[in-house]
Amino acid sequence: MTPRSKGRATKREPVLRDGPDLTGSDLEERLEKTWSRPRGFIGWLASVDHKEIGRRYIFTALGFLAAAGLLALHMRLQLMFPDNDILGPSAFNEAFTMHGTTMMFLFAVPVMQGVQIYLTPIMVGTRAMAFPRLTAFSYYMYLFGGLFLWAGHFLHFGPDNGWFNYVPLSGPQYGVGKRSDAWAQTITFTEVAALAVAVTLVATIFKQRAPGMTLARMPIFVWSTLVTSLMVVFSMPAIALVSGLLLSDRLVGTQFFNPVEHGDPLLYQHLFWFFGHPEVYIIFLPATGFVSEIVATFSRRTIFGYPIVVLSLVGTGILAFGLWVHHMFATGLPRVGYSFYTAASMAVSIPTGLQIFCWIATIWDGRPRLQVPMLYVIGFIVTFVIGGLSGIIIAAVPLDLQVHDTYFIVAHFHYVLIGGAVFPLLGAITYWYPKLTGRMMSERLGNISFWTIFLGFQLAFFPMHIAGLMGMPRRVYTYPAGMGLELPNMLSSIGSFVVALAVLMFVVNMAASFRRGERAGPDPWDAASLEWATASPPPWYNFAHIPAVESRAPLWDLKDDLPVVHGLRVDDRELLMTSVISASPDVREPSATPSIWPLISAIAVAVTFIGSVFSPWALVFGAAPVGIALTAWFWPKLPGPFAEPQIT
Amino acid sequence: MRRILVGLIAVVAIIALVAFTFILNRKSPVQPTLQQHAASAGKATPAEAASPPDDGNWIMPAKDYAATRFSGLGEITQANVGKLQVSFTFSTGTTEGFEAPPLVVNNVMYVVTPWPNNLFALDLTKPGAPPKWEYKPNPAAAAKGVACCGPVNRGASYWNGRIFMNLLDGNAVAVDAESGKEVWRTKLADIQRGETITMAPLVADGKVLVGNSGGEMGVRGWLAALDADTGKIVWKAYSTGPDKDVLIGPGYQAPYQQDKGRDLGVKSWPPGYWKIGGGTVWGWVSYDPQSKTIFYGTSNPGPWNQEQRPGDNKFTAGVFARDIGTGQARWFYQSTPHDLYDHDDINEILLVDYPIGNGRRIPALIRPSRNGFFYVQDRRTGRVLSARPYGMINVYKGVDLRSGRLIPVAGMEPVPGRAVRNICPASPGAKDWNPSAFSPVTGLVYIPHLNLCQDMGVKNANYIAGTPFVGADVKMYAGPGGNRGVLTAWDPVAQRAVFEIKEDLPLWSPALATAGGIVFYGTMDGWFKAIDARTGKLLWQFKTGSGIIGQPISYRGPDGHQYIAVPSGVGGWAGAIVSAQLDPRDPSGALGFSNAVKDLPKRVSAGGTVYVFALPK
Amino acid sequence: MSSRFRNSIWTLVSLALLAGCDREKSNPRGQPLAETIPDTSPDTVFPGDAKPRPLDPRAADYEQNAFAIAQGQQLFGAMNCVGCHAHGGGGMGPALMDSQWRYGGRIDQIAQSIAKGRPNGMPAWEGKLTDRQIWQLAAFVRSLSGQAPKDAVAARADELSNTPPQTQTKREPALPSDSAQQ
Amino acid sequence: MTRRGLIVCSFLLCLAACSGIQTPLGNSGADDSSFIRLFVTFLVVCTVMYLLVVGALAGALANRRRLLTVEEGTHHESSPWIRRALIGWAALIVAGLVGLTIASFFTDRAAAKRAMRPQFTVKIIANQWWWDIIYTTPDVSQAVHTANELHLPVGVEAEVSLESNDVIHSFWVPNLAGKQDLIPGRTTDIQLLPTKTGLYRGQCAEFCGIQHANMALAVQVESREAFLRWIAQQRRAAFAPTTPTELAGYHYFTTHECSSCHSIAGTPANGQVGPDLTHVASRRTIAAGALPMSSGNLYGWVADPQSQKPGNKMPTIGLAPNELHAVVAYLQRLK
Repeated sequence: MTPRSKGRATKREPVLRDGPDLTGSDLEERLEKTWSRPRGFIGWLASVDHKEIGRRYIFTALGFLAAAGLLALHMRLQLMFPDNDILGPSAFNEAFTMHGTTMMFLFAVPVMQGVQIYLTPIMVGTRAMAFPRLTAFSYYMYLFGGLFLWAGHFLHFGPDNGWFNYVPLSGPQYGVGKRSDAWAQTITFTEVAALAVAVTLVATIFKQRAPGMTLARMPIFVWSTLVTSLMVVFSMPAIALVSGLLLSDRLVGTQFFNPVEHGDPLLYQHLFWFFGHPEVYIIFLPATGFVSEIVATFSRRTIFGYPIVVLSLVGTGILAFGLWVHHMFATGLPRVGYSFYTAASMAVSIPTGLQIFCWIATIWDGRPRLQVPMLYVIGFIVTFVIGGLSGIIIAAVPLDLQVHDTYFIVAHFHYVLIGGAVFPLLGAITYWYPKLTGRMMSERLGNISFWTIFLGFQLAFFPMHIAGLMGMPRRVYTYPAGMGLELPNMLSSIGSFVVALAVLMFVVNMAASFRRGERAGPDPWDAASLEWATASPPPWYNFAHIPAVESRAPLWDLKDDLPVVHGLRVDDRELLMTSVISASPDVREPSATPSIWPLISAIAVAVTFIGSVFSPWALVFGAAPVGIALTAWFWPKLPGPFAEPQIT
Repeated sequence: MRRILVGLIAVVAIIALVAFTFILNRKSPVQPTLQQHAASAGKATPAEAASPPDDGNWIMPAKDYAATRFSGLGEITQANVGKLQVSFTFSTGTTEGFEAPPLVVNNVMYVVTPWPNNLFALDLTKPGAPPKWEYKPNPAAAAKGVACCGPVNRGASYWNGRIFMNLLDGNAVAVDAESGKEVWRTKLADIQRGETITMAPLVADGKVLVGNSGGEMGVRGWLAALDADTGKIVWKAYSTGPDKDVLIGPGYQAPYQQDKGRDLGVKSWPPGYWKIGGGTVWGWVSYDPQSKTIFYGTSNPGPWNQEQRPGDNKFTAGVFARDIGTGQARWFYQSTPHDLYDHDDINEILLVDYPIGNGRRIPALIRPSRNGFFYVQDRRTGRVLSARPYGMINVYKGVDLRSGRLIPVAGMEPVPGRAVRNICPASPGAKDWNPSAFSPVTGLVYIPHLNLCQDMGVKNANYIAGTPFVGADVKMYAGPGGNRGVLTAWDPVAQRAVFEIKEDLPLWSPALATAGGIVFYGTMDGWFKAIDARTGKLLWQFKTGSGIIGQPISYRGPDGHQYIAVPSGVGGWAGAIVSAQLDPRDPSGALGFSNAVKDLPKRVSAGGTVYVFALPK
Repeated sequence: MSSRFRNSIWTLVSLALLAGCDREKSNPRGQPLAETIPDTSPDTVFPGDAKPRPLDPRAADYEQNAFAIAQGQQLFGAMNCVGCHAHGGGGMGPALMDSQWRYGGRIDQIAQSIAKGRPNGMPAWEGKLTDRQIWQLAAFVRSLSGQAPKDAVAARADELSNTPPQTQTKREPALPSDSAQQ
Repeated sequence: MTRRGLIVCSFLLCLAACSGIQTPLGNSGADDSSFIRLFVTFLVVCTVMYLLVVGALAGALANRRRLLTVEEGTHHESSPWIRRALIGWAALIVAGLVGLTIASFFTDRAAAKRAMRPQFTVKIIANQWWWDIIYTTPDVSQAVHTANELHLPVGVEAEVSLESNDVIHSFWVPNLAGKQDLIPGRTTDIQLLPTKTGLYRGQCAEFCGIQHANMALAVQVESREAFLRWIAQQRRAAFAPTTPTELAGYHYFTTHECSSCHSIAGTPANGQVGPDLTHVASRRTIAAGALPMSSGNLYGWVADPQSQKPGNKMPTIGLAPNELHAVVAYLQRLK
């Protein structure tokens, strides 16, 4: 806190700026000092650097992926043979609920947001997220939510009514004990985290793009981040409302879902699935972003039909909000109304179809190099389209009435989620691994793990189509012999272990390459977007000078003489704000410094949330520490003496 | 001029003579019979044979077979009722719901208490009416566990030197009026199946008519006639089952198509449900000596969850006319087919000669039913002459006089999984068991009744013999206007209310009308009130020790003066929250009544005392 | 952050969470088949300063177990207890949500009242319900007067709303017989 | 490609020959036949589209030129015909989807139109983990109350009204028709028009708690005469016990735990909590399809239901051996 001037003008030290006269190592040392964070454990906890928080999101999400994966293997063991007794009914029910909840809320959305947090600032050419402390806070909320759910699982009050937790089974009478409360409160945690990240991403993309990067020159991945974040902002409140209503029904005896007091179990389903369907697109659209980037780089040309791909992203984002009732075709709502949702569910596949055409057209007119990321893209196209087409099949009411809640649906959503999101994610990790660590992942091990996961996946999940058509419902801990379900389940179980092996290989590849991977310079793939203009791994401040952009493929067009902007302060954290449409420089904005208060606020909010599951008084007594922590977090920093802005 | 004077004097003399005789007559016991007096004024009059002139005694709860509850004594009038004072009191030592009226026969007062159903004889000739003898029947205590609406007793009857009464554990007893010795005791009902007996027996034509209670316990209802001398069962008529059980034979002529058919007692039930279908007889029986016919109502069908028993559920919630000798049914009219809200039809039935225009009169019966309609029916055939609501009703549109069928309002039937709100009248009905009084002087029926509505949710009821078989959650609350009780003076000829007195608490006490133009009734917080029979103005009231849910009576004491006696002891279904110390925090207590009388425990406490009033000497 | 401080935080957190761990144990097999109802005596005078029988050790796994209380709640409706006792307020039968107990308010005394019946009309359910069901019913009856832990009871049932939510019900004052033996 | 070919043809093979007792490919009901026709239509269209996509991808990968270095103008304009191919592709997708939507709409309408003329009604009430079945008839005293086994006359349109006593379940007999949820507080319905006689199996398809997996029901489609014979037999009161063991079983059943939950028409046992056992021995399965009906299974089930179907509502009573024999003997008498 610089001392206030006491009446007479003190001599102001000159404000240091990066400019033509301050370049090279001298500039980088000063920027390093300004943008680095305090050492030690407290410093680590207080970090607000988007790269650090991005990495934490990704590692935590992969941790939860592994945990939920183990549950999946345990379930497949139980379902390998009819009338098996490896997992009892209550243990199996808890296993598939934890698997579903963890995969959807603790892995899929957070990992995509983690990658977005890491890449967006360096792809749009800025030094930090718009709200760095809010990003840090969101990670801790996500972490505490995940820990609370899994603590519940290990302490026998994990949820066991399915990842959707329908009422009245999860209601106060049939949802015994604290299981459904743990589920609902976990949702509150993860939805607060996801909303916080979405808000910071939208602000960063709109206001902090490098000068010259108009909306039409933004990388496709940044477009997918923007659309996904806006979908999070519009869909998460629905699940927040429904988990809040469920908690108040269960804890203080309100009557929202009590059919006798004219509450309605279908109100729960409408609210849940209004969030539920956009949720799966929130997971899928970032994957299309990865695919577009990888296809462009490995085909040595920009994406074919840029405006079509962008409009498809926006189209998918909007249409996703109009078709949630296809999850409720069997609940006895008016039949003619259902056909509207059939049409809407069919329509949402048109934008994706166009995107796929554009990717194939890009490969057609490019010179594709079949390296590991490109293999994952091809695996994605082959697998995801099967899932998309089975999606069209279940969009039709007469077909869905037969296959709804059977293993055909399990096959469908694993094709579109693993095929559609996990394959591009693995490709993206291989693609951006050098940028994160400065080392290349092994190409040979990458190839083997790709083919293993691709074939293992088909072996594991294609027979589920057949099991579904042979009449096997979802979420059954066992099935009788003699219904023809033995072979498909056996194949699925074997396939699931092959997939597990492949994931293990991928993780080994990541770990080994961290030390012994081949060194990668700033741009190992000779790609086009801005993140390859800075070092690998990027320094604290990302760019010595904020780059300027004049086309969609800056690095390909101006390989060595990338224009830059001068004038940002060096002695304090400052960002360049640019206008929303044309990204022309607008104003310079100070950026928040590292602080421990987001963590303390997260702890206070977590204690309040977890306490409120056991007694509503926790909301009252928890409010005070939360208030104090937030006040300290937002305590204003007195601005230092200002020199006039100098843009050279 | 003198001739005019003489004429004048003659005229004056005649007038004086006439006036003198008239005044003399007024005091003389033999007055012009009220029937001729009222008949000329186009009013309904009690059935001649069933309502002998008052002899100063009170030998049965209804006063007479026509159930008028009208006392012919006229000493207490609007003028002097204000000076009524306590003559003596008698404490029974019990604190359950005290519904039985004391009987007075030849200067002895017989007091019947709720459980343990003791019988006291008080010698009225001695000052303070000390007890002559006490009869302790010791009924089984476990009977209290299956008595749905409090271990109450609605009274005894005197006939031919004996007192006949029922015990809660299903026994009927005869006690010698002089010595208090038990003459005979017959076991009729089995508490292991949930059966109890709470009704007051009717003794007529040498037979004692007794019915069972337990509509909420999945009991099969019946009415039995015992021989007054030996206590043996002469005949027994069930309310459900095949025609031979229901004693329906060739003599049966149902007034409407809905009640015609063979074995309706089986066909109108899902398989096996008629055996646990209710239709108990725990209310009031009237008797017409002329046609030797008894009239009584049957209770609600079981369980309360209507979806579990589709069909009309014959012969529940309706009125039977039977021959007293053989029990053969003459006719049956079902007031509430397929009852939805526990609207029993056991209320009192008043036998009257009803004017139907141009001076013709027909033998009819009039009755304020629990479903809220005041029925006027031809006694001989059961056809409904008119049925108009005397309380607030929003669940029935009316009674279709052509088919006799009650028209329910669609959408108000409770189905499992979805509660129905604002059902008026509530389950205890527009008026529960507490009988009204009919005054031939004013021609009005004084109906002490309720103004309650309720929310109701039903679910599958599980039948285990001896346990409740209800399957419904109910919460009652005050009806429109906020008052929970009403005393309505109803003109049965014009079929409209002449005046209404709003009472804050539900009115659970029967009424008494007297020739002196006074109507007596009591409130649940203990006020014993006397009102003017014509205008309803409150003339006198007295605060008794506990709530009044019992029948006030009027008798001529040994000194020739008129005495009024009233039992005071809150309880029954409405007062259970006090007599059984229920917890007001649970609105569904006492089958939903707790919610309507949450304030009662703070306003009154339990008790069991008879108060006798008279004019100061 | 000294390691000692970090370890204590970790133990404290796990202890707090462990407390809830057997609240949910839904052990469908139940105790060994030879389940019995103890013949404990109601609250009365024990002459010659004889001690009343101590509380049965099995009481704890019923009284605090959310599964047992939920099963008890369903049995309370299915076996027609609601017909006499309503939702704790009483009717034909006495109120169960207040602190007045004629035959003892301890869980084993309630279990005996259910099994053996009581003279004023409480039916004897021995032979009509298994002992485990009787223990579950007794656990639910205890929760009606707020004796069960707040995180093991249901706030309401899917029926017409009646008593205030059990998660908010004040714990009725413990009676001498309760406190003496627990 | 061979791997893919193998999978596709095994799938088609199964399609044709499948005759499982619980499969949407069973083709034993009018709705199910229309499902199969529509499903094959969708399958053909989707396979064609899939082959187009994979073909285009393979083509794109085949003609790649291995120029690793970046020459000038790497992001050159694409060949002109691709732009026209894009428009063609978009038109193809839209046309395909519109066609499929219309096909689905007409299939749905046909089913709904046929559903307007049901000949008889059945009421099914779902409970946690078994099915309560009531054949409601205009004459209420002729209603038939059974559980876990549905008999239907072939060729007769049956209107099944669905209610639930506790949580959401889903009634699904795939061989006959699609599924329909049973939701507390609502009454939903489904129309079944069986076209082939035979024994089928239905199952709950909406997660409903610990024993969701063992909540099945047997569905017997038979000729009209056989159906009427079955209904008449179900309407009779339970057979009286004959041998002393059966009499002892009758006595135990009606005076002990069993009658608190179960009912047997014609006996004092009238419990409504568990399934109606009046003709339990005539049923094909025990415990909602968990066990096939046999003397051994009956012994196992009555002795210790918690080990056969853990967590279900039937308690383990701990019967003495003689009581067990008596009760099982009596139950087997209830044909």
